[in-house]
Formats: sequence, C-alpha cells, structure tokens
Amino acid sequence: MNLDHMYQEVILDHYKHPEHKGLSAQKDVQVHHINPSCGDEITLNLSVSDGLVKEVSWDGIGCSISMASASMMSGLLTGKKSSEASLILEAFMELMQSKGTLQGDENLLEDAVAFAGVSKFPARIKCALLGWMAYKDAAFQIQGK
Amino acid sequence: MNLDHMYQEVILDHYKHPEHKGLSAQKDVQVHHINPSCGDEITLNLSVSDGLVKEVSWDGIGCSISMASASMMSGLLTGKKSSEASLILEAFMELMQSKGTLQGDENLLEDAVAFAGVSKFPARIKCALLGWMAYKDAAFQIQGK
Amino acid sequence: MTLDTVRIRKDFPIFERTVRDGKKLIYLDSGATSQKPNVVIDAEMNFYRFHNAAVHRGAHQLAEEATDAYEGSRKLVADFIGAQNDEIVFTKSATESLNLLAYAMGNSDPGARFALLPGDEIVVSEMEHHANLIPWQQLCKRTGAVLKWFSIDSEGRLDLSSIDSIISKRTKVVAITHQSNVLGTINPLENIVARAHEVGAYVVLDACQSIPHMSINVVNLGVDFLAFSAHKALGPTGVGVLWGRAELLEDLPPFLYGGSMIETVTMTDSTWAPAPKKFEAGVPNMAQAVGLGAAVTYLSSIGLNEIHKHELSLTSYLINGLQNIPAVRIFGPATQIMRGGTVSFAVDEIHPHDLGQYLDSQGIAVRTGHHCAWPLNKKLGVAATTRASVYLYNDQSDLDALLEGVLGAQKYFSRFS
Amino acid sequence: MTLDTVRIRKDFPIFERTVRDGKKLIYLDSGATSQKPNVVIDAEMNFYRFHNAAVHRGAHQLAEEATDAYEGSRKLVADFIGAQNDEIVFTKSATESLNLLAYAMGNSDPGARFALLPGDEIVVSEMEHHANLIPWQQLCKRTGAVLKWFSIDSEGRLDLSSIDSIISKRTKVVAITHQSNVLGTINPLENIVARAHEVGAYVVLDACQSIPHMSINVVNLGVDFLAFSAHKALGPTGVGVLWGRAELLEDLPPFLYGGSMIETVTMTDSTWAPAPKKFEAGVPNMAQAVGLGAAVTYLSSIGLNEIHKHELSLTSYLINGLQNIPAVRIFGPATQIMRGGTVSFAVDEIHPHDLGQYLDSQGIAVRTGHHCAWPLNKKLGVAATTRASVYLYNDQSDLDALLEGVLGAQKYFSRFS
Ligand SMILES: Cc1ncc(COP(=O)(O)O)c(C=O)c1O
Ligand SMILES: Cc1ncc(COP(=O)(O)O)c(C=O)c1O
Repeated sequence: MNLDHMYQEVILDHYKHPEHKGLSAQKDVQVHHINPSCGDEITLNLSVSDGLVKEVSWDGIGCSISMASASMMSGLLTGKKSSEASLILEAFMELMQSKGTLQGDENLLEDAVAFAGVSKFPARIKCALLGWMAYKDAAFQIQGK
Repeated sequence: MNLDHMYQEVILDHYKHPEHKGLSAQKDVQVHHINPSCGDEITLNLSVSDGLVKEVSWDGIGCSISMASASMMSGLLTGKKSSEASLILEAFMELMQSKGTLQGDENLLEDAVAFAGVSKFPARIKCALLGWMAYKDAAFQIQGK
Repeated sequence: MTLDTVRIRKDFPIFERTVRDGKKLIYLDSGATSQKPNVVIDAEMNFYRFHNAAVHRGAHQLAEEATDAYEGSRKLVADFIGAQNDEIVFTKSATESLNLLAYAMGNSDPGARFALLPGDEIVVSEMEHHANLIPWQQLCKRTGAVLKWFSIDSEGRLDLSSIDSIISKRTKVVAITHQSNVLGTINPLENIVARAHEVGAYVVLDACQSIPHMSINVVNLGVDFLAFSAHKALGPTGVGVLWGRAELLEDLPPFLYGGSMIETVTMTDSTWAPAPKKFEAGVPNMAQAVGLGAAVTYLSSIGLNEIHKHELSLTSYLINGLQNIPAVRIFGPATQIMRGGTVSFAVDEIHPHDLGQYLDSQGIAVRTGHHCAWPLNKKLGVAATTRASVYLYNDQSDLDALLEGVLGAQKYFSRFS
Repeated sequence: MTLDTVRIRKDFPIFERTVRDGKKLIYLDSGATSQKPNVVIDAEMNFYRFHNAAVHRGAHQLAEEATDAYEGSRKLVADFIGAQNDEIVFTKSATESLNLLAYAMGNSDPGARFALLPGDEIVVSEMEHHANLIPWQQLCKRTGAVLKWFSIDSEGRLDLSSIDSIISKRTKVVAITHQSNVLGTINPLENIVARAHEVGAYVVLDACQSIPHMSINVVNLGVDFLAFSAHKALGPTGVGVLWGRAELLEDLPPFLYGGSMIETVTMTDSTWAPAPKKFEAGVPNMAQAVGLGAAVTYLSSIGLNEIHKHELSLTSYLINGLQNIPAVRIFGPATQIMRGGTVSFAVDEIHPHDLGQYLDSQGIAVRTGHHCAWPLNKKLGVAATTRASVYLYNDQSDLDALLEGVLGAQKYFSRFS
C-alpha cells in the first residue's frame, strides 16, 4: 500500500487551491451533506438552466480527499450538460467502487482519475464521494422541481 | 454422580405419600410460591400461636424433590417453637448450599438429611427449597402482623 | 438417514467429551441452543487474533479488516435468507430483535407509519415464546393497543377459523412464530400474510426455530420482519438478526441510541443514519457477527433441505418409538407434515424434572420445564413437559438411547411404589 | 515504566502480526477497543468447546456447567468492582446498559420511584459520548423532562461552578462520564454525587474509559448506577455490564422482555423475576460473559494500580513529546493530574483523516474523527481530532513511533506546497 497512490500531486494541489469554493449567489438549490463517521461537511449550491449545469459552488471542511474531490467535481461539472454530468458522476462512482482495479476514463473524468488510488482504501471512499453525493442530491432535487 | 444420592428411598416415599398436603382451614397467613424456571408451584398455610408453629399445610404441583421436601418440611416444623423452626430452616438451607460436603444434622433435620445428595445437583437445589422458602416467607409475614 | 452424521460430528468439538462419568453425550437440546462447529469457533477466535479493531471507526488497517469481516458477514447472512445487505440488522439475540421492533414502533411520532393508537390491535398466538409475546403485551400496555391471539387446537395447530375477525381493520401487527419451540408445529403463513396485508398490518415472524432447520427466503415468505438468534443455528452466543424490508426499516424509528447510529448530534437533538446502522448503536458484537457468517456458510455447505429431511426422518422415528411406550403422551402433531424436529412429551406420572434428571444420568441432555411458553403450557394443562429436539449432528442411536432412557426412568421411579 | 510490556505483549496474539507490508503494529487505539489476551480468547472458545448449553434452563450436566461458568463470571465481575453478585447485569455493551436505564426509567408507572414528569430534569455534560447523551436526550423528549448540562472549561475540565443551579430540586438523574474518551479528563465525582444525592437524584456513571484503566470500587465512588463495555477492557465484543445498587435494581422496571426474566406469564400480563434476571431476557451472551470473567481476572493479576501508573507515565511522555513539535495542539489537560491515557491533538493544518492515513502507512493505529462526541467537538471548535490512547501493552517505543510519524506527516503533506 503506497500512500502516494492516494495522495497524488494533483489531489494535494486541489486541496491547497480549491476551485469553485465559496458559495455563489447563483443557485437553484442548496444542499448540505455530512460524513457522519468523521464529521466532514459540505454545502453545495447548484444552478441549472436549459439542461445545462450553470454553476456548482461549494464550501465545507474536511480532509484533503473530500475537499480535493469536491473541487475537481465542481470544476468538471460546471458548464456540462446535465446528462453529461450524470455520466461523469456514474463513472466516478464506478471508479471509487473498483477497489483499485480500474484506471478511470480520462476522457470523462480528466484529473479526477487521480482518485483511482483512493478506491483501495475503503475507509476513504466516502470522503472522495462526499461532494459528488451532494451534487447528485442537488441535481435530483432540481429534477423534482 | 449416582442418581440414588438424590432419589433416596425416603424422598420418593414422601413424594408418593405426602404429609400435610391439602390446605388446612386453620391459617394465619397464606403464601403462594413458584419456581419460575420450571413452573413448580406451592401454596402454604401457616398458623402460629404463642410462639408455636401450630400447623403447616400445603398444596402444589412439582417434581419429586420439591414435593417431598415440602412434605418433610411441614411434618418437621408443625408443632415446633417458631425459634426452633427457624433453626431447622437455617440448617436445611445450609445443607442445600453445601454442594455435597455436609451430611446434615440429624437431630435437627431428621429425615430431611436425605436431601444432602440433592445439594450436589445445582439445578435441583431450588426444587428442594421451594416449600421451605414459602414457609420462611409466611413466618416473616406473620412476624410483621 | 440422509446426512453423514459421523463426519458431521467430527466438526463439533463438544462431542469429543463425555458426561456423567464417561457416558457418551446424547445432545437432544438443540432447541435451547445448538452446539458449535470448529469453523464457527475459529472464525470468532481469528477475528480477535488477527483483525480486532472497532469497525467503521478507524482509518487504520485493522479497522479496515474488521469492517470487511463484519460487513462481509452481513452479506453472508443476507444471502442466506434471500435479503439485501442493508436489510440485515445485527442484534444480540432474537429477544432483542423482537423488543427492538416493539420499542421502535412505540417511538413513532403520532400519526407516523408505525404509531399505535388506543384501540389498535396486535395479534399473536397462544404458542408464542415469551420473547414474541411479552414485548407486544407491554407495547399494548404503553399505547392502549389491544392484544388478540390465535388459539391452538387439540393437535397443536393454530386455529385459523376466525382469522378474519382476529386480524381486523384495526390490526397493526401480526407477530407469529414460524415453528413452535414446544410442539414442533410449523405454522402456515400464506393465509396469515394475505389477511394481514389486506388490512395493512405488518407481519413479524419469529424464525428462531425455523431458520436453523430449513431453507428460508424472506421474499417468498412475504413477511415484513423476521427475527432469529445465531446460537440456535450453530452460531455464537450474543448475536441475533432482525431482518426487515428496506422501505420499512427506512421509516422505522431507532431503538438503542449511541455511537454510529447518528447523522448529526447536538446537545438537544439528533438525526439518524440510514438502516442498518440506525439500529446498531455502539461498537457492535463484531466477533460474534463474524461467527454467524461462518455458521450460515457451514449450514449452506451441508444444505438446509438435507438438514430438514434428516430431521424429519429422525422425528418420525422418535414419535413412533415414543408411541410404542405405554403411558407416553406426545404434545403437538404426531405426523411429519408441517412440523419440525422438536418433540415434547409426558411419561406417566413422572415429573419432567425427574425424568430429565434420570436421562441426564444416562448422558442424555433434554430440556424440561415450560420452555418459556407459559400460556401454552396452561393451555396444554401441564406445568411442564420434557422436550427432545434434534439437529444435523443427531442420529437414530441418539433416539434409541432416549427411548431406552424413558423405559429406564419408568423402571427407576417405580422402584419404591 | 512499571510494567513488563515485553512479557505482556506475548499474551496478545495480535502483536505477532504485522501491518502495511511488514510493519510492526503500533496499536494506539485502545480507547476504541482493546486487544485481547489469549486467556480471554480461550475462555470464550472453551465455553463453546466443552460446556456449551443454555444456562438456567436444563437439568443436564452441560447446562449445569454452563450456568456455573456464567454465574461464576458474574461473581468475578462483582468482585472486580466491589459489588454484590446480584447487582451485576450482563448486557451487550455499555450502550445497551445506558439505554436499558433510560428505557426502564421510562417504563415506570406514574408516581413510581424512577418515573419522570414534565419539567423534571436530567443532567449530563458537554463531554459525553453519544451513548451517554442521546438516550437521555430522547428520554426527555418522551417524558417532557428537561436536559441540562455541565459545560467544560478551556483546559477540558467540567465547569462545576454552577453545580447548585444545574443540579436542582427537579433533577432526577445525573449521567456523567468518569473519563472523557476524547480529552482524557477524569471527572471529580465527590461534589457531583453529594449534590445529586442532596436533591434525591440518581448518579449514572459511564465508566467505559475508566474501568479498564484504574481500580474502581462502586461503593467508594458512591454512584448509583455504572456502565461499561468488556471490549475496551481486554474482554470479548458483545458483552457489557450495568451495575446498580441492589435496592435500586429491585425497584427498576425491566427493559427487554422475554424468556428467563419473568416470574409468571399469562397472555395479557406478566410479573418479573428478581434482579439481575429481570434485566437479562433470553438466552444470554454466555460465552462472552465468561470471556469477560477471564479479562477481569487477567487485569487483576497484572494490577489495576500498576496499569494506571504505567499509562500515566506513557501519557506524560507523549504529551511532552507532542509539545515539542511545533504546531501541535493538544486538547484536554496537559498535566498528569486527574487524566488518563487518552490524548487528542491537532497537527498544523493537516486534517486528522490525512494524518491518520499517514500514520497507518507507518503501522500506527490511531483514531480520527469526532469520537462519538459531536457536541464536544463543536465546543472545541474542530470537526475532528486525532486521538492516541494507550494501554498496558504499549511502551515508549510506540510513542516514539507516533512522534516520529507526526513529524513524517508534516513533511509528507508539505511536499507540494
Ligand atoms: C466514554 C464512552 N462511553 C460509551 C461508549 C460506548 O461503548 P460501546 O460502544 O462499547 O457500547 C464508549 C465507547 O465507544 C465510550 O468511550
Ligand atoms: C420460538 C423462540 N422464539 C424466541 C426465542 C428467544 O431466543 P433468544 O433467547 O436466543 O433471544 C426462542 C429461544 O429461546 C425460541 O425458541
């Protein structure tokens, strides 16, 4: 188990310089998610129009994995078609459940393939998914509106 | 573990021909005791006057050990001074807790020393004590009156 | 005889010992608790030896391994009864599982799905074990609900003739045993489940005496909740299961409060984790849950259908044998149909305690007493019975010993008459 | 160093294994659960191997032996804490013990000794584990009682300055932890017990983190109820203890309903056995209770005072070492006085999860998170902390490894900045 598989440079980079952090005024829905086993928290604002993810912004506290993942997620999804965002979300979830057997589709996930290594650490998968689950919830709520 | 240590002739005799069985009209107090682990039951009538156990009578259903013991107890205590009855009760309880190490004092316990063998069978001690505990309870209640 | 009991007994270390001065152990008390195979003992022990750590709580390797073992066992149990993983709640026993349900329902907010109002009804049966009677009886006392019950007929079967009035529009819960721990009767569930669901009631199945002995699929049974204890199914003591349909567990309020079952906590308020965590407060009985996983794996490797067939053939043999002894009276069905391997009986005027004691002196372990089913005993008109119960490690020679023991007891206790 | 840890570690099979590709296991997570010595593992296994049967229920030899083992263990535990046998209730965990109390009180008839009325008060503290907070919080919701609490000061000590207004004439229960599982603080009980008893309130002590580590006598403590889990005290998972003063257990209504806890049962009503049976429904966690007996025997053979001294000297060493690392912040008392061997800390801006992960890669097991004390974390102003907790098998080299690990983490996570 090499720790560097988890703490890839690009992950620590996002942790130290998170993107889309700070809640934007532009939102159709706001969700708040917690990881009850460790106390990590995220608040996420999502705005969608014409089938397009206009903006994902977020704020939160948590470990490098959860924060870096939220940062990459928001960068990745902002500006995408909602349907495309769903595909990316699914691809990321599949990667996280792969126990290190998948590399991740770079076309879809871009830098987020760096999280492949995290999938070998069962206790941290929830960290990596925190922001993505918040997005999933928010997108679901908007659909219902 | 020889079963005959438990099922002495005199015990089976009392079981088959119990004494003082059938509740007497003469009573100062009536108690009802159960052994919840097996469902054995006894009802006991006690009458006392001038510091004398005038009569112990009882009725019940249960195994040979509990019924024979109630039979001997009532024969032994009826007619005794209350203080003497207490001594006999104590001697019997001590015998039952002796795990087969005591013989029992024949002067006090008479035929009831036959229960010495029962004290080696922990699951049956409660059977042997059922009637005696009912007497103890009844005597205690009369004191309180 | 469909099972190779000689081989099976080698898996159970207790059969290497003798009882009462060198006598062979004839264990006919599996209805109270089963013996344990080495694979179960080892699974529990190896958890402590190699992987012990608090599950779900640490980022270290031992905690990962412990979590894998514990959650892996949940999956084994789920597969064993045809359930989904998250529908399996580990408790300490069937008793806790049933109390969990009764208390959790009682914790419902007024108007919520499982809330009980005065005049609502809970239905049980006269053959329930105390564990599936008193929790409901007391829930009724706390809520003003009314307890109703099915009585039993002279063969020891549920009397379902008035099912439509006993299960009524006001019925919220029907809590019933799958197999009687005294009579051996297996209860037919189809009509009960259909009628209960017709009126919107939930069916709670006490599967303590069925899960260990026959193949069970919760979806096919159609019940809503099911409870059993590991220790009667070759598993460790200290662990039981509550199964509930996912969407029901989602709405059911929690029972025990503490660590790991929460989402957020302030001094004055808390919210709950999703099931099954919501129902597993505190550091769980990890080693025991892992042992249960090994037990169901072992049972499956032998085959539940084979076990059931084996037990039925033993039961026929035993009932036949007992019927050939004068003055023996059997309680419960005297056939193979819809019954399991539990046979309660009375012998002459010999009190069950005395009979049990005599059998014990011959190395034969049976159970005597009211078997935690006092109302049933009252109904049968006896204070106690003697019960023999068989399992996969028993064979005909065990029953021959029992039958001989009964004859011996008759002789022994007639000695002085 | 007062204990021979080299010898002691030989008693614990888990230390024969390595973690993370051959690294020595540095186990500093005993506050979550302790490791188990062979004597405990063997006691549990030998119960299954040689004596397994349902206690209190059979007249056969195995049932006698099982009962002796189980009741013998009760006596060992009673002696261990200076209690009477019948004051020891075996539960599945401290969590169950505390819930038992809260539910049982809630089951009181109106006007009965433990009944709570709207406006009655229950007092806890800000440093409680969820297991000693939420059961009371929810009991308040069910009864209309009001929850009050002691806050903590900047050193992590209970603020008792307003004790006379916090514990008032309306207080029925004061539920407090003996030692904080986050801060290591040992709470002074004398004033709390005196004030509680002055107003007629019962004192419930959560002794999860103290019983394993120091000599405790319930009579000397003067509390009314006490709860702990075996698994933190070298014992098996799946067993805990509720101790209560005999005359209190006598009046306390039961909690779980089922077999063995009854006196009589009809379909509509039941009466209860005397304590402790009243609180032990069903076939108990027998093998685990027996394992707990072996655990307290082992602990006594080492000596609780020696263990406490050993841990205090390790704690001083650790606190010193951490204080020498720039940017490390310790939560809780930085002295040896009235504290145990649990140290929570923060390192720079490294999130505890990341720190824990790095330490794990070095073979070091610590706990990270909110440690089931969310309100306390809020009070400390952090979402999570890193916690190292020591026990009798730890030595200075474990702490050296931890200190080195912290330095290593600082270096590792500054790599890319
Ligand atoms: C102070 C304290 N109280 C209660 C508990 C709950 O114990 P358990 O989870 O074993 O029931 C713990 C441990 O988790 C604890 O540290
Ligand atoms: C039918 C039935 N229900 C419930 C129980 C209770 O199980 P446990 O005592 O393991 O909780 C038993 C066994 O004792 C049983 O036979």
